[in-house]
Amino acid sequence: MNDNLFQEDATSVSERLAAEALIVDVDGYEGPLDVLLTLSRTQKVDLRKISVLELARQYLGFVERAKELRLELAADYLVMAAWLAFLKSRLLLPPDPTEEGPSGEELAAHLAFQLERLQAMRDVAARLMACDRLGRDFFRRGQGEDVTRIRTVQYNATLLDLMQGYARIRTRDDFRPFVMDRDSVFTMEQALERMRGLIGFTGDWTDMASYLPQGWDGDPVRRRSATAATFAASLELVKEGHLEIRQSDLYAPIQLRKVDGRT
Amino acid sequence: MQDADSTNESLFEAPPMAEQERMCEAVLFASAEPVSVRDLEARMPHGCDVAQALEHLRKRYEGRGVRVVKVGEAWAIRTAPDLGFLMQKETVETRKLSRAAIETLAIIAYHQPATRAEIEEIRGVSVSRGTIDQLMGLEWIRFGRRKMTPGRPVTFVVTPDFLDHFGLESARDLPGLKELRAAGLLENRPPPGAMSLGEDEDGADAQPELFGE
Amino acid sequence: MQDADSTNESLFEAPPMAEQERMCEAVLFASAEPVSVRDLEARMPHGCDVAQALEHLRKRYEGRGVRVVKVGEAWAIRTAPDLGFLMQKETVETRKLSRAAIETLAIIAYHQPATRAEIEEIRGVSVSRGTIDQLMGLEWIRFGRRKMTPGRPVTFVVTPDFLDHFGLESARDLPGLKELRAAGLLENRPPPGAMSLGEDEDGADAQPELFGE
Repeated sequence: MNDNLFQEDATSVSERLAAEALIVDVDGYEGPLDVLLTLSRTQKVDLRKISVLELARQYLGFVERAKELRLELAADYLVMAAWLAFLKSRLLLPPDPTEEGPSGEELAAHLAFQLERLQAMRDVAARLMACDRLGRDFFRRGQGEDVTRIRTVQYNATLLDLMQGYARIRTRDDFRPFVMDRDSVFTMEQALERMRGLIGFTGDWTDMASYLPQGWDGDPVRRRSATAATFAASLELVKEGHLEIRQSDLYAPIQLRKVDGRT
Repeated sequence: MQDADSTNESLFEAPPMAEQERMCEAVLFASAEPVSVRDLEARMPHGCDVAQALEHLRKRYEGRGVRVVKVGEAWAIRTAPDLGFLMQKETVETRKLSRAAIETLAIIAYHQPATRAEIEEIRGVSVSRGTIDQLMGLEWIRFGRRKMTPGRPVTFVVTPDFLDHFGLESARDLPGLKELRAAGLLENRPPPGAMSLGEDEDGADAQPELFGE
Repeated sequence: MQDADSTNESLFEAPPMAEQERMCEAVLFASAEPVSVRDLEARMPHGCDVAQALEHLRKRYEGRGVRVVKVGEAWAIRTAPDLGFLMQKETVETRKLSRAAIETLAIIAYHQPATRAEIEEIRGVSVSRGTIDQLMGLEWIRFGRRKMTPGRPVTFVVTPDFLDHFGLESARDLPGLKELRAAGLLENRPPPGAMSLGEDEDGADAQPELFGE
C-alpha cells in the first residue's frame, strides 16, 4: 500500500470519534459508499449541499483509524481512500491548466450524485417494503374451486431448475482428477474483472501493487500469481485504452493511471 | 363504507353493519375452509352480529357469479352452479419435471438447434424416447431444421410456449455459465479457468487464458 | 340476471354484459392467481368484451371487503388492505429479506432492465451470491432482454408476481417513481470524463428503457 497516501493532517477530535464509532462495526457496512453515506449524515445537510472535501477528510480519518487499530480493511475501502485523497488534492490546489481530465468539482459532484442516488434507492426500498403486501395486508382466494371434473397434469420446472441443470452438466467435467490445486492461482480473467471495477477510482498514478486482491499479498506463491495476473490484466486494459502504465526505473514500482475518456 | 347511523362510534361498539358485512366478505374469501359463525365471531370485533351480516351478504350476492352458501354449519363463497362450465380448467395438478427431462431441455435451449446425438454427447447418456416425447407433449420443444450433415439428422429447438413458461424474451437471454456464476446461481464452484464453454457462450469477451490450462 | 335488451339471444351472439360480468366474477373468484385477459377471453363465450366487463366488475366492488385489482396484464380479486387484521390465520410468514436483497430488488424495480454492473455501481459493492438467487426463487425478478452494449450483459426485470405481491398495477405505480425520475436519480450518469467503471460503458446512450416490456 502506498503509505504516504494516508498521511493525513491532524483530524479533529470529533472526526476521530466519528471514525471510531464507524470502526466498531466495519463488518456491518456494505462497502465504501455505504460508509461515505453514513459519514455524510454527520454533516446534517441535504446531500445536494454536502461538502465533499469534508467528507473526504472524514473518510480518510476513518481509514487512518482502522490502520491504527490494525483492522484489515477490504481493498475497495483502500482504493476509495486513494481516490478521495486524489480528489481532495484536486479540490484544494488551484486547477492546473495543463492537467487533463475532469475537474475536482466535477468528480465531487459525481460522488455527491452517487450518494444521493444510493440514499434515494434506500428510501424507496423502504417505501416499497411498506406497501400493502400480499399475504400480510391483503389476501388471495383461500379456497380454489372444487369443481373437479377435468384433471390435467401440468409439468412444472422453473428457470432456476433449468439453469442449474445445465450448469450441472457443463461443470461436471471440471471435477476430473487431473485438475491441479489452483488455490494459489489468480487468473487474468479474475484480475481483469477486478481491475475493471477499480480503475474508475484511479485518478492519478497509483502503484499496481495496491490493486492486488486481499489475501494474495502474503504468501509468495500467491503474490506472484496475483501480480502476474494483475499485470497482464493491466496490459489488456492499456490495450483497450482504459489505462496508462509506466515504470520509472528497473524494478521500480509499476504505476497505473486511468485514461481520460475524452482523449 | 360507514353506516349513517354510527356517528357515535367508540372502541367498544360494534362497527356499522355495512362494515361487518365487508369483514365477513373478506374472511370468507380468504379462508381456505368454510368458516363457522362462531369462528367469524371470534375473529371480528366484539359485538358484531355475524348472523345478520352474513344474511346481508348472502342477499347481496344473489344472482351474481358467485354465491354465499351454507356448508353444514359453516359459510363459504362458491361459484354459481350455472357457471361451472367456466371452471373446468381450474383443476391442474403440477408435477416436477424429471432431472433427465430438465437437462435435455436445458441443452436444447442453450444449444439449439440440437440433434439427439449432440444432446447425448453433452449429457453423456442416451436420451430416452419418452423424454423427448414428454417435452414435445408439453410443447416446450419442436423439430427444427434438419442438419446439413451426413444423415441429415433432425434437430430440436425450443418453442414460444417454452419462452412463455420460463419468462424469457428469447433463448439468447439465457445467462451463460459465467453469468450464472457471477449472479451466484451456481451451487458448485469449479476451479477457475475451467469454465470455457463450447459454442456461443462467452463469445466476444472470452479472454485468452494466460495461465495455460 | 339477463339483460333486458337481449331478447333475441342466439348461439352466436355474445351474452349480455351483465352476464359477462358474472362470468368474469366467477372466474376471478375461483382463481388464486391473477387471470390474464387473454385467458378470460379464451374461457368465455365468443364475442365477449372482457375488458369492459372487468371495468364494470371493478366498479361494483369498490369499497367492499374484496377488490378487483389489475396486476400487470391480468386481473385478480384480493381482500381490502384495511381488513388485513382479520386474517391472522391466513398470514404467511415470509422469510426476512436481507438489506442487500431489498436494495437489489428496489434497484431492479426502479431501473429495470438493470444489469448486474448497474446494480453494483449504485450500491458500490458487488452483488453477493445468493441475493439474485433468492429474488429469483421468490419469482420477483427474472431475466430481461440482454443489453445492446459491449458484452451484451444479461438484465433483470421484475415479474407479475412482484406486482401482485406489492399490490401494484404496473411498475409505473412504484412508490416515489415520479419524484426519483424528476430528481434525475434514475439516469444512468457515467462518472465525469471517465470511461466509467468496467462494464457499464453503456453510459449515456442506454437510457434505461423503463418498463419497455
